[in-house]
Amino acid sequence: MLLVALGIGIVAVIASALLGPKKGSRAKLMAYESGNDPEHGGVGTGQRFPVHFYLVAMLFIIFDIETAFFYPLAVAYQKLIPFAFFEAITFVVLLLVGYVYVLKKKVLEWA
Amino acid sequence: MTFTDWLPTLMIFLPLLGSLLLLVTPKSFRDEVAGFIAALTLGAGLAIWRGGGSELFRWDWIPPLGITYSVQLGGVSLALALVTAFMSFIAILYAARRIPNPGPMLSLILAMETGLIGIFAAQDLMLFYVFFEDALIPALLMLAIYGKSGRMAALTKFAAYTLFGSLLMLVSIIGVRYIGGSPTFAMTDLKQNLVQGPAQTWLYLGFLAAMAVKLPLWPMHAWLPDFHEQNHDSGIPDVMGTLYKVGGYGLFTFAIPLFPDASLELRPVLMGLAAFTALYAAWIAFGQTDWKRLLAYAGLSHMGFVALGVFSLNETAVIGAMYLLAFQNLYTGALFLSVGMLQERIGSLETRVGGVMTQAGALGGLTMALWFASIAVPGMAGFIGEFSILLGAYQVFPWLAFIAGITTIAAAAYALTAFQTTFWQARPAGGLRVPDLVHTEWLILGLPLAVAVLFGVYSAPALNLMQPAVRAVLTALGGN
Amino acid sequence: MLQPPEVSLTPLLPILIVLAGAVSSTLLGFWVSRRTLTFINLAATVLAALSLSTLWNRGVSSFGGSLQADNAALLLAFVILTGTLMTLLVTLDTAWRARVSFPEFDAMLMYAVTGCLLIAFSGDLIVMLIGLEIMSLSGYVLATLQGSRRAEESGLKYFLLGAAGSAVLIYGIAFVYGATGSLNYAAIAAKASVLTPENTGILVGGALLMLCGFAFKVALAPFHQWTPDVYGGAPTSVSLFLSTVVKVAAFAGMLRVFGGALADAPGWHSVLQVLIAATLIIGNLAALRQMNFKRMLAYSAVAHTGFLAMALLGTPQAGGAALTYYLLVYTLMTAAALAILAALQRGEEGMTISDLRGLYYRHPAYTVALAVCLASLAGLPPFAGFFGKYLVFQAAFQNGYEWLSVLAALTSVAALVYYLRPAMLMFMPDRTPAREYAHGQRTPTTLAVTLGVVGVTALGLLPNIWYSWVANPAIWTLLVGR
Amino acid sequence: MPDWLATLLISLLKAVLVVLGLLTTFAYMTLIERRLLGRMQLRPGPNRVGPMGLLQPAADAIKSIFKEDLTVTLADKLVYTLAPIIAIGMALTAFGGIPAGPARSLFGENPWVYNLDAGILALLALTSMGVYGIFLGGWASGSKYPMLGALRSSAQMISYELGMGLSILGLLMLVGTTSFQGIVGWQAQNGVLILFQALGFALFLISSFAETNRTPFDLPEAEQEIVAGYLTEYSAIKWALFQMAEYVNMITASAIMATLFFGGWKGPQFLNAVIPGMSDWPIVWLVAKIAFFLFLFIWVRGTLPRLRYDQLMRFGWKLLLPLALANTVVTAAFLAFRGSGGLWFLGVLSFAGLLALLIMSDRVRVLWNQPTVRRPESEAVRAGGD
Amino acid sequence: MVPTTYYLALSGILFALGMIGVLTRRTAIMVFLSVELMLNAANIALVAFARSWGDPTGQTAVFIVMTLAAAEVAIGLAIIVAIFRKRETTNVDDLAALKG
Repeated sequence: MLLVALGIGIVAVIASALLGPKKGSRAKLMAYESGNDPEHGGVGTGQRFPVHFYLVAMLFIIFDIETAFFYPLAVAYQKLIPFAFFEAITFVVLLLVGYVYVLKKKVLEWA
Repeated sequence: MTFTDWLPTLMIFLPLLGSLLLLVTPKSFRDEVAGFIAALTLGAGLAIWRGGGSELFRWDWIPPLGITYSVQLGGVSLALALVTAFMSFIAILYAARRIPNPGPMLSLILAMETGLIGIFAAQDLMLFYVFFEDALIPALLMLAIYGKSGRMAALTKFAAYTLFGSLLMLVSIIGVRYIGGSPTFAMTDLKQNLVQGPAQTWLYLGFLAAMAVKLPLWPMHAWLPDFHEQNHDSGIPDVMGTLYKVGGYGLFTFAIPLFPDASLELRPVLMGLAAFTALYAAWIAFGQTDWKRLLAYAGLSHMGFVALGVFSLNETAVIGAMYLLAFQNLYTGALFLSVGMLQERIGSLETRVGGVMTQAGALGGLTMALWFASIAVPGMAGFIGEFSILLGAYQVFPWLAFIAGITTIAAAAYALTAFQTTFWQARPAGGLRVPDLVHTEWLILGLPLAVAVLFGVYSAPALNLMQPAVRAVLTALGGN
Repeated sequence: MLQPPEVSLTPLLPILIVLAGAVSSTLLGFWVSRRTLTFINLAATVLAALSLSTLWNRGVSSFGGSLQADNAALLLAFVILTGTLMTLLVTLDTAWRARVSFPEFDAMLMYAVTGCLLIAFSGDLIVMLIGLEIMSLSGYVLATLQGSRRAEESGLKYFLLGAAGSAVLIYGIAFVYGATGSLNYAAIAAKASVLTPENTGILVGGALLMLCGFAFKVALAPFHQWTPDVYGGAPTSVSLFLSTVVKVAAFAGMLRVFGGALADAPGWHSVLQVLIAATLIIGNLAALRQMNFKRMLAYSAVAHTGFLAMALLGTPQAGGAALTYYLLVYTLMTAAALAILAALQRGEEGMTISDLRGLYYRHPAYTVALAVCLASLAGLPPFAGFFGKYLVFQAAFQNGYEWLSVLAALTSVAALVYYLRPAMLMFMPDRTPAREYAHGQRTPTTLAVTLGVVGVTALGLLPNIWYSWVANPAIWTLLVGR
Repeated sequence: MPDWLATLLISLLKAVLVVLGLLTTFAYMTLIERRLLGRMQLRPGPNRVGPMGLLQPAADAIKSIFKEDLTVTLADKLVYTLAPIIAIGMALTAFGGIPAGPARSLFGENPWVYNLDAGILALLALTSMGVYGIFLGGWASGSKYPMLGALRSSAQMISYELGMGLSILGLLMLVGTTSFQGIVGWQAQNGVLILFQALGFALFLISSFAETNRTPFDLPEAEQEIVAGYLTEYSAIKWALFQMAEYVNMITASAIMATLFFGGWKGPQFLNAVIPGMSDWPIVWLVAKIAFFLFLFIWVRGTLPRLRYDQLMRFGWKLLLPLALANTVVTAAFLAFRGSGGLWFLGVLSFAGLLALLIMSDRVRVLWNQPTVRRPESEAVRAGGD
Repeated sequence: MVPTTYYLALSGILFALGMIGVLTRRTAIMVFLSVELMLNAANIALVAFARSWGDPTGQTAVFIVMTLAAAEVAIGLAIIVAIFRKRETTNVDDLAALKG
């Protein structure tokens, strides 16, 4: 499936590359900046991101892993009652501690 | 348990208590308190002597580790402890007069006295090690607080040499117990579980490392002259430093009983080293122009003799060595103090000042008498020691005894030369007034001299004290 | 079939108390001052230490043996909590000056302690790993928290090398698991001696990898390079924490793994002795060359690692007791020394050794205390450091590592020299102006220092106060599961 | 022909068929969407190419292939080309795991391309891989607006992925399996899960919209602010591939929702009374359900305005995440304490929760609508530092 | 069934690559990525062993290790970003405030 799916993309790109016209001009190949010349000749791929995005990324990593922990528990949940319930509660409470901390730190504010 | 059993413990820890007490004593009473404590300690020692030495006192200090608090003062150890207490008292007397704001110094002297008496009293290897290291700290501090500008290097050298030896000794101590399989570190137990075979030699070498540094024995002696040179001019720390030369005692009490085979095996080498040390030190001393260094090398030379005696494993020689060890402390210490007085008066430790005798006759006279004691003039305690050593050593290795014998001549040469240039020779320049001895200074030089003379003439009490102990130790060798 | 593990929270009690402190610091930090938090955490630490006594001699375990509140764990936990207590006391005074006075600092500290306790209480490799990582991760943050150039740099170094160490350790765990099919200490110990040759090979590989990983964590040469930079660059109170509590915990892990699970596994002993020899030589000689007191203490921590690790070469009975004894002493003396440094330094880069000159005449009490700590670190009797050294010498000696004992003794000479030099310098009279922070002497620090100095002296004179607790060989035999 | 080769070939054939089906759906989806939107906005929409504009998709396809494919000078060429391929590849792959009927129902073959025990997990993993395509595309363009778009979209997608992942936890607890077949089977027995997990479904629905970058969450390509987001520098087929990926993702999301909450490929059970086995017909039911959800997507696009970016993030983190957790806890508590009672109470609880939220919506809105503080820039930087 | 040895070989190669990366790379990020590579090598080994023993413990361990890796990523990136923002370099050799 993966092969076929990727294949479609590759074939399409190659086809277009073969079939499409190639008439680049400087203006056409310039990075988009509402028709102006890009500042400092363009930013390229070495740009820096606002730090907030790092925060979100890190939070995501952490929370996502926590979620990953929850899946096996959820699947086995009914077989492990009531142990699993207290586990779940403990887990959620700890998660909430982190969540509240993040909330109070105003990391989840976008202004 | 009677009071006498507690006396050694009292004698050990009384100075330490005094040392701590001094920290809270008002300034105006400090000298008196220190002197009183030192006198009390000496009194305790005399009381033990009067009772003919103490029994072994044993208490399980750290049972799981097999470390006991075993102390005994009797025989050699008692003699040395008495000398230590006596000289500490003298040092305190002089410190109280000589040093401005003597609080820390008095405190350190007392603290060190505890360590030293502890070393002599300990009948447990671990305990011995503990006191051995303990005595080091006050010595270092005295050097640090009162030393001269080059003290950092001297201090490092001193500490490095001492600790190099003592840590090897620690490993040996552990080895003695575990290879031998003794339940504790107490001597009584260790003697019943001797290590046999080549391991004994190795352990002996480890033990020897510490003692050779402390004796000191060539080539482990390099710290000694620097240590004495950089110490306070008054010579008080040097007195304590002299007392700290416990290597001979350690070898005698612990090494011979615990490593009898190794002692015999290594006897020729070690005696050679000892004789060489004696001669070499005397030779170096001859070229010294600084009194402290001169005395340091003189002391080193004496220690060579002591080592020669101990290593020879001959009864006469060992007794001589212990005798010398005990009494050289008296006159070497007193000599250090006398050069301290000299320095106070003329502001220099140079041997080439000249002409002091004309103004300060008493100082010169007492110093000369002490020098005579030092170079083993008959009638002084040193003579008995050196003579016994030579006599005993001659029975073992005549040639070595002969080499060592040369030393006594060399000693006379360096001592008299130095004395002559300082006290007699015409003053080169300047009209510095040199006051003679005042009040306690008479006592400070006179008392040690008196004791040295007393035991030079009437040696029976000291010999009676030491002889049985030495015999007991030498039985470990199995009759050779 | 799925079987819920038996859950008993009793063995967890100390951990839970500390964790409660950590969580409260996390959340309450928005409403109350850091000082209050520190007091709460102090209370939590003391409570946790008290709760240890309720577990003594009960040998309870939880989660199918994954958490063991055996006596070994309790003793190690006590050491950890002692270090924590001293750290907290010191931070009461110095955190503000070190610019780490955030609630997060306390929270991270307590999380790290939670991790440390988990290591001490661990009954299998996974719990140990979790504890180790909680501890390390919090440690990275603590080292960086100050936000200064030096702190960030030290944090990054700590992090990169620590992460590499963790990775190696985890790879080792994988191999140990591969060889024995279990992660539980007792099960590993039981299987370690009855393996096929092939599996034994895997086990040796795993043990060596774990050894390298732990060597990173406790700073055994040649994996020690981060230590001076991190201890030197982090705020002093953090260095205090890292060099005492964190190191104790890492050693607790080593004791659990190498003294317990892998005690019978072949191979690692010989590598460990080489590492120890290298550590002793490198740590001591490098410390000798240091001009900065803090860096010197950092290198001394490396050197002490060598001594501490020697205990692991002993039989578990002798080694465990020696290690635990030494760890407490090490904690007390290092913490007290660093506490004084933290109080008296002007900036976080610490003091140069020459700055110490004449300190006695300006801060006599602290100077005497520092001298006692240094003497103890140097291993001079009658301070407890001596008995620590003695015990590890003995443990190594008894198990046939005579040469290592001799080497340790020789390198100790260097150690004594570099410890005594500053100690003596402090007593040298001096007329130049003071080069230390004049108002450093404050009650909480004094308390911590007193605790350290009194502890070191008391344990030196009467080692039995602590040694009688740890001396029982049954405690350490249990580690091996026999 | 050996067995494994046959299996492989059949799988391959199925894969090709599914892909072709999806692409066709995508093509006509665009047409339908434009027509429907046109209808909603009272305009005709594309109606020139072919009858009722039916050939419009073909025309679009031909155009995008034959257009000039620009690669801006500052771009990282390799990544720039790879990004759309990744995007479409992951999108297409994800769909293959969804079962369209009972085993062996399709000419004796299974109506799915691959089947994993951890079906949902695999699917979630694959769909979240899509974010790589978008982010790499934006980053590799080496230009300002694509970068911003890429950042926004990845922040958005990862934020909502949390809500998505957590919102199905309650469902998993009820069902006790992660395989799609198991979930479908459970629903056939106990009733569709929307009844018991209304709140979970609502959260999942919203997350799905965000995950597929659809209105009202189509921030990454918000032309008013950042031109066309990550697509700014793309043209011709690569642009088309991204569009394709978006629509395929929509289809996949619809299929997942249908499978998880609406009984999957099974029709309503009572229909079996009319024609026996009717509810087991492969493909039919699933396609019908997918079509419904696709319509929903278009409908919402025609109805709701776009969120502001900060609102979007706050909504995800402050509302979705805690609610999903709450949903999980409620379900967990219910399962732990229900005794022998039926599941209906959980359904009531869930609906009640959803209703309560709707009623309180004005109050809840402040959580995400307005920023609570304005952060000075310096503080923002410091927050990143520690 | 693929023999366990193959998995181990793969994990060994990954681990070695990671190790080489840690030792030779000079950028913090690259060192860090190498560490992650090592962690994944450990994961592969754990899973392989778990399979060969037929025991799920190894797999749960992988779970934990993944979490640890994630936590490490979060903290590590935070530190690296903090340093990078302040001085525009993450080259390990450029960090020289603590030499001596």
